[in-house]
Amino acid sequence: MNWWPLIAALLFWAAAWALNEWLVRLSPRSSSARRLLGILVPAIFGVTLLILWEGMVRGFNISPVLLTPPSVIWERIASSVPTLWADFQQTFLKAVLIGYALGCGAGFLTAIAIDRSPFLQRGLLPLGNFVSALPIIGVAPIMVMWFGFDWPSKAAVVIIMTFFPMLVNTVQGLAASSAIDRDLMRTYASSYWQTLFKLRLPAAAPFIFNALKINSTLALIGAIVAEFFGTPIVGMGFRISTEVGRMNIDMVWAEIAVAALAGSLFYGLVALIERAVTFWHPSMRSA
Amino acid sequence: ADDLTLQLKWVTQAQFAGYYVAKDKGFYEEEGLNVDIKPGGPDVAPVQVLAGGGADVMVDWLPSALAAREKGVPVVNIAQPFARSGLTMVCRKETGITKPEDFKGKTLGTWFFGNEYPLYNWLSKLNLPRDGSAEGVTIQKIGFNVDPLLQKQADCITAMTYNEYWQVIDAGLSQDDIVVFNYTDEGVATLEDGLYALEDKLEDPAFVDKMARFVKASMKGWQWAKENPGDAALIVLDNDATGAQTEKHQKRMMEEIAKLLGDGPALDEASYQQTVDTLLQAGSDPVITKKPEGAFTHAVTDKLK
Amino acid sequence: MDHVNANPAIRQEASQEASSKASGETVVEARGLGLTFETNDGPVQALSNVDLVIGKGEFVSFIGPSGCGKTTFLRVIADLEQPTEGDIRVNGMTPAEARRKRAYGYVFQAAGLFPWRTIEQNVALPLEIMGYSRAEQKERVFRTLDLVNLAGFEKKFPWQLSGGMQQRASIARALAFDADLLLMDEPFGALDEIVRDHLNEQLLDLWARTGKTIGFVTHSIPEAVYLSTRIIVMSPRPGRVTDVIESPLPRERPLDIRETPEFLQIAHRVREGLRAGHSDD
Amino acid sequence: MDHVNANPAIRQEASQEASSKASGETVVEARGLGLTFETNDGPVQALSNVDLVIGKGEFVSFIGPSGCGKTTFLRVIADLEQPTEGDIRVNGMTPAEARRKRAYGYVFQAAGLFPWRTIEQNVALPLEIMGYSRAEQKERVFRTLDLVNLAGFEKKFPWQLSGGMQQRASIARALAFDADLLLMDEPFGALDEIVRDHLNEQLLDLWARTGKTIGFVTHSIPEAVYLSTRIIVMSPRPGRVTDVIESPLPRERPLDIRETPEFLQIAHRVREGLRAGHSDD
Amino acid sequence: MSAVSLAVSGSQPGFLRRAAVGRTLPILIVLSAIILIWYAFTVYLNAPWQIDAYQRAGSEWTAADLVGDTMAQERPVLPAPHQVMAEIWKTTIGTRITSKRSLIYHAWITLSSTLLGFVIGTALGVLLAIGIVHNRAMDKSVMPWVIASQTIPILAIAPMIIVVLNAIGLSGLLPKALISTYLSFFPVVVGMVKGFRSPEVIQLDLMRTYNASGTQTFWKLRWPAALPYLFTSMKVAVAIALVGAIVGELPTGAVSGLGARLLAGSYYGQTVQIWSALFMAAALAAVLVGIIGIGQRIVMARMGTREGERS
Ligand SMILES: Nc1ncnc2c1ncn2[C@@H]1O[C@H](COP(=O)(O)OP(=O)(O)OP(=O)(O)O)[C@@H](O)[C@H]1O
Ligand SMILES: Nc1ncnc2c1ncn2[C@@H]1O[C@H](COP(=O)(O)OP(=O)(O)OP(=O)(O)O)[C@@H](O)[C@H]1O
Ligand SMILES: Cc1ncc(C[n+]2csc(CCO)c2C)c(N)n1
Ligand SMILES: [Mg+2]
Ligand SMILES: [Mg+2]
Repeated sequence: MNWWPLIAALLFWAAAWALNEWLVRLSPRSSSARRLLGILVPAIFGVTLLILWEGMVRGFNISPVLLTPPSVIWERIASSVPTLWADFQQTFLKAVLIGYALGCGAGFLTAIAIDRSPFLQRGLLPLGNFVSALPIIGVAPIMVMWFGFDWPSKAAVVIIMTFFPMLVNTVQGLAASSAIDRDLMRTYASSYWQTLFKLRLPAAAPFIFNALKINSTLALIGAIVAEFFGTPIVGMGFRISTEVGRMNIDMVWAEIAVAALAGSLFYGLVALIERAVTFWHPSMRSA
Repeated sequence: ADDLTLQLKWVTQAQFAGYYVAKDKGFYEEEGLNVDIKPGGPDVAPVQVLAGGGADVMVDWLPSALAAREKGVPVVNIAQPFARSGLTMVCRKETGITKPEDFKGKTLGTWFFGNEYPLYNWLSKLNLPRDGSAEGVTIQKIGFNVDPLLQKQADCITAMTYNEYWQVIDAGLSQDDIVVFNYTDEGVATLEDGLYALEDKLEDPAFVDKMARFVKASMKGWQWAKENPGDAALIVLDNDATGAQTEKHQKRMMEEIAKLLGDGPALDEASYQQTVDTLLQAGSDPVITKKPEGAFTHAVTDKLK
Repeated sequence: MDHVNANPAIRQEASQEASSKASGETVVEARGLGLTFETNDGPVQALSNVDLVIGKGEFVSFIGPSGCGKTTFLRVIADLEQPTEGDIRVNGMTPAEARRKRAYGYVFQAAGLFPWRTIEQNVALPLEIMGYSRAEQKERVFRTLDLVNLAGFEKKFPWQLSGGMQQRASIARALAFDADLLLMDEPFGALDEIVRDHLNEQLLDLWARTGKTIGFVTHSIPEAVYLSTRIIVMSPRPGRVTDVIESPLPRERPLDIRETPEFLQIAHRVREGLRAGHSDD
Repeated sequence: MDHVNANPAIRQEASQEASSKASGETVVEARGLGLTFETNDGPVQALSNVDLVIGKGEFVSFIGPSGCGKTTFLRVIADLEQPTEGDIRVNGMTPAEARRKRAYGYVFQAAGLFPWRTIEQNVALPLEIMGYSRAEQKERVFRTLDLVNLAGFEKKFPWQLSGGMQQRASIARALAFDADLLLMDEPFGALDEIVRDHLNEQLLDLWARTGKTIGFVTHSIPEAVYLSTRIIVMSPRPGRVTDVIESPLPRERPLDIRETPEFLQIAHRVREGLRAGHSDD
Repeated sequence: MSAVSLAVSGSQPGFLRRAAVGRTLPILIVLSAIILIWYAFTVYLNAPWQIDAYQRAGSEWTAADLVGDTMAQERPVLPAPHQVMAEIWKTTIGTRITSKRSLIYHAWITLSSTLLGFVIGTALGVLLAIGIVHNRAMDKSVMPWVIASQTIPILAIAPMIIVVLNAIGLSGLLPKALISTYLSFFPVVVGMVKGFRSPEVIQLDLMRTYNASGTQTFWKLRWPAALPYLFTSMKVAVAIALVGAIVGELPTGAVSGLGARLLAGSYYGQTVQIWSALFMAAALAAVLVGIIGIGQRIVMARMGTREGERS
């Protein structure tokens, strides 16, 4: 085996990391320079990864059906924009967004219902754990059977996948307000809903946003994988599974790249909203 | 003994009975081989396993093998135990379909992973666009079961004569409730289960010899399975780790498979040509774009003569 | 002067009589009240056999060593803690009913501001809950923040305020709505003498103007004497009432009343009571 | 008496001289110190142009209206806040270096106990961090908890304690290890007069015995006068030092020194300084 | 001190029994409601096929026939609860657990890679969170790519991962477990980054005044403060790890395990088998989540968390 590519890769990695270490230590006065650094550092990290990837694939002569170098993937993306866009619409704009909204909503409302009623708390929460791991590959075919081939069955899978993280985090979050704050609301004879909206939900927000963040990527995986089990002939999961069969691994990675980009932007958006809503939380103040 | 790993195209079932029988009955051992059989599935691409060094030889369908070849993985057909195709299109009679022309305006469910190309080829022969319009057909990618037909989510679905067809029957539809179109009859058949190895490995005479012994023992296994379908089914069941198969189904499958087997392991060049032609005409987005070169060799089967 | 009962032996009876004299209605009435906390470490008796009547319009201060049960007693009145013995009524109802009727405002020992609300939003919190109109909320928030000298800090978040400012914000929050009974747990603990004097005056003024009943925990003997119509001295573990001192001071109390001999005499008596409690320990 | 500088015009210069006289070494030295917070609502200037020298073994109290920057100043000394102007040295080093040398103990205005630790574990926290032996930890925890009258509460969790008890636990935590510089932010705010007197005595005793340097924020004028060798009066927004008062009281201070005319005179002067600060407002 | 004695400390005898009853009754009621709805859906969803079948056979039928027959189909759209239960009974109690037809055998296969993957995933998640909280370069550069990694559809690249791992000599349990790891470390990273940053400013300041080292601050402050987040994250992570283990069984040839059962059931149209495997998976998840919940309660009790502030 030829060790040189590996050694070169390690050296390159170390150099890039050192550059980043140096960059994050800079604390420029102007806020625009700070913002630039905030983009530059992850970008350098990412570019490093890509260069390493390219180098390893070429250096070790890895078969193109196993791994495609980023440059080839990029060419493929550039030449297949209409296909990628159509797939994105089908999978992300329909299945993911709708499923995410409904799944998170259902998890949240169930948590409130459980919180509201001690009866449900004892009766439903243990059963809620039950749906926590309905495996996607078992559920997806059933959903196709029930809801047909188009996006609603994928949205249903997403709902099931996102439900539990939201439920657990909201239940935990609702217990996060401090005793003295709850006492204060008691002295106002605040109603259940007033206490919920004015105290307990704000205090639960950090937990709820955790779920929203985790779900943002989970929803995407769920929708794509669900498409492996029956679809009309469009969609990111459809494309991935068929192109694997055609040995067009570059197209597979092109779809994955789109998924990664969409997922990261989605996550980033949730994180931005989190920053705005839970600005008061120590984790936001110190960071 | 020489170690050898065989990667199957699909999960353990009577479709691969010959190999399991050869292993179980000691035919491989007689040839000085120690064979490890790896089951596949929809999420196993045998070509990748072969390219990654996870197997020495694989069972694959010719379209998929040719696609891989064009994409730069030089797989070569070394033997072709299956001479005929078992692929069919099964429709419900109540949809009014009696002949392929009636597909117009209907929904066809097909597997992908390369299985869509013969269908595309067929449809372009029929002059039916695949755009979902009333003048054409709607294509759906279905999972590997017959539910879409039973649930009336599709008017026709692809099915193997040895497996899905019988599932439809078992579900309660009688032969009279369905119409079956055989790909072979429609002239769009492609070669199915063949054995493939990597080109560069075949340059080594020792490897060719090993393959020859392997093919020989496998054919012996197939012969035995053909003669003893019931026992072959049991051997398959023994090797099924999921514990999900039933004897009835596997025995019937073995009987159907027997009908697809050829006389010998050698590839029939006419069938090969037919497959290549079908694929090259598949339509706008063909799986292979040019005539493949050196995609098969008789080197292994010649040694058996 | 003649009202000061110099003999500490004559206690509860006298004071109750006095209070019921003060006005017809009683606001708080505790009989044989006791409270024991169960902890990982065995039970802690925080209150024991407390008998007390507070009449309408009284200003009652609670004073006693740290950990003697002052906070616990206020919390029992406010239905934040359930007594394990005895009986208590607030406005003739159970504390729970009184709480549901929003009978009181409470200032906690720790500020307890919500970090996601600005100061003005924190003060507006009870107003929102009790359904005051927007305009009314605005007006009241403005007025009470001004009262506690926090004008100009409306838009700040709690963590951007000093300790004393946070405490003042929490006082403003309790004063923003009209409760007939005010329960205040060391509200002025973190304030300097001058602000404290100012707020003392404001509080007395408010009390005189509105006829509120006030229950007030403090550690400052002069403050207790200056503000109260009655001073309850408590002793620790288990918290008991060891002395009840009626104040003979007039309702009108300029700040310099604190240098009068009457004042000093009462202060002295409170100090004696406290010291006695401590030596119990 | 003669040390008391009755003329408030003669300030910084005189005091600095005095302090450097008091002992050779300076512990804290601030020059032109300023600190501005950036908030959502515009900048808040918390400290402005503070010059101050604290010599070794001094007991310096800070007094001033709520929100004037006392806490901020202590935090700057402790390297918990970075000044935006001027310069500060602690033991001749930057505050960061001094902190790294564990030069001081700090008592925060809010108790800040860890809710998942019992009282004794909370007090042991700094000892664990500084690597004291098990036995030593036990012994010190026992001793300091006893000092603040919390013996018997070792195994309780913070929320099972009254406000004053929590504050005492946090004092115990700062006294448990040996720092030469003690920074205390209103440590006795939530305590009753008697416990407070007791702790004042204890603190003076500790100070006399160990020669520690103490920076002490308080709102109580008598407390400041009773404890300090020097009293720094601050005025609000931006926090400035408006008066520095040297105490002529002897090091030995029985509690009844508080009734002597010297004492009352200093107290008066502090009160005047405070009032002046308030009128600035 | 043992777990149980802590959980019920200070209780009289009979407390346990009462608590059990207090929980059992609501669960039973909710459960019956679900089963009832399920039966209703069984009839509703299976009826079209059944009516079709009657028509093909040309037989007369009544509503009672329909209800009865919809609950006894061989390939139902939705099997009736008792069908699923009977299948589960048959494949658990009624079969030797070493047999390939035993659901317990398959559940064990899946459970072992779930647990391995979950343990590695949680450890990796916590370690990454520690790195992110303590190292600005990691915070800035790693997090976005960790997120991006999670948007890669696992089923798409799992075959490649398996092949690559196989090529470097890793096979058996570990490759499957690594897919669980891949899915489960993410909730832990997200939760623990938040948790490690949740201490109050004053608490961090206190540690600064002691000049506590990073490690000390971590163990004495950040870690305990993050525990509520840890448990919540672990509940989510273990559930996802199970999903990952099942997904991971596919590219390894779907040889055995609940995923293989699901897939085989689907290939051969054995709906009841699918549902019983689904149930087994769900039950496993419920048990795992429940165990973590118990752990949470014990640890929180030991940390003196106030009654009612406990989840
Ligand atoms: N939730 C609780 N659990 C257990 N013990 C408690 C609890 N709350 C208070 N205690 C105990 O009850 C006693 C009285 O506490 P309380 O808070 O009423 O004192 P306090 O008079 O307000 O003191 P301080 O002036 O210090 O605030 C104390 O010994 C305390 O330890
Ligand atoms: N983190 C912060 N962000 C913005 N402003 C702050 C912050 N901390 C303090 N301030 C402001 O700085 C000023 C000084 O605050 P500081 O806490 O030093 O006052 P203090 O003298 O300790 O008052 P108190 O006696 O009430 O505790 C106040 O006006 C306060 O609003
Ligand atoms: C990757 C891949 N998966 C499935 C098939 C289609 N196929 C081949 S054999 C078989 C079993 C039939 O019972 C099926 C469905 C394929 N061609 N390629
Ligand atoms: Mg109290
Ligand atoms: Mg302060």
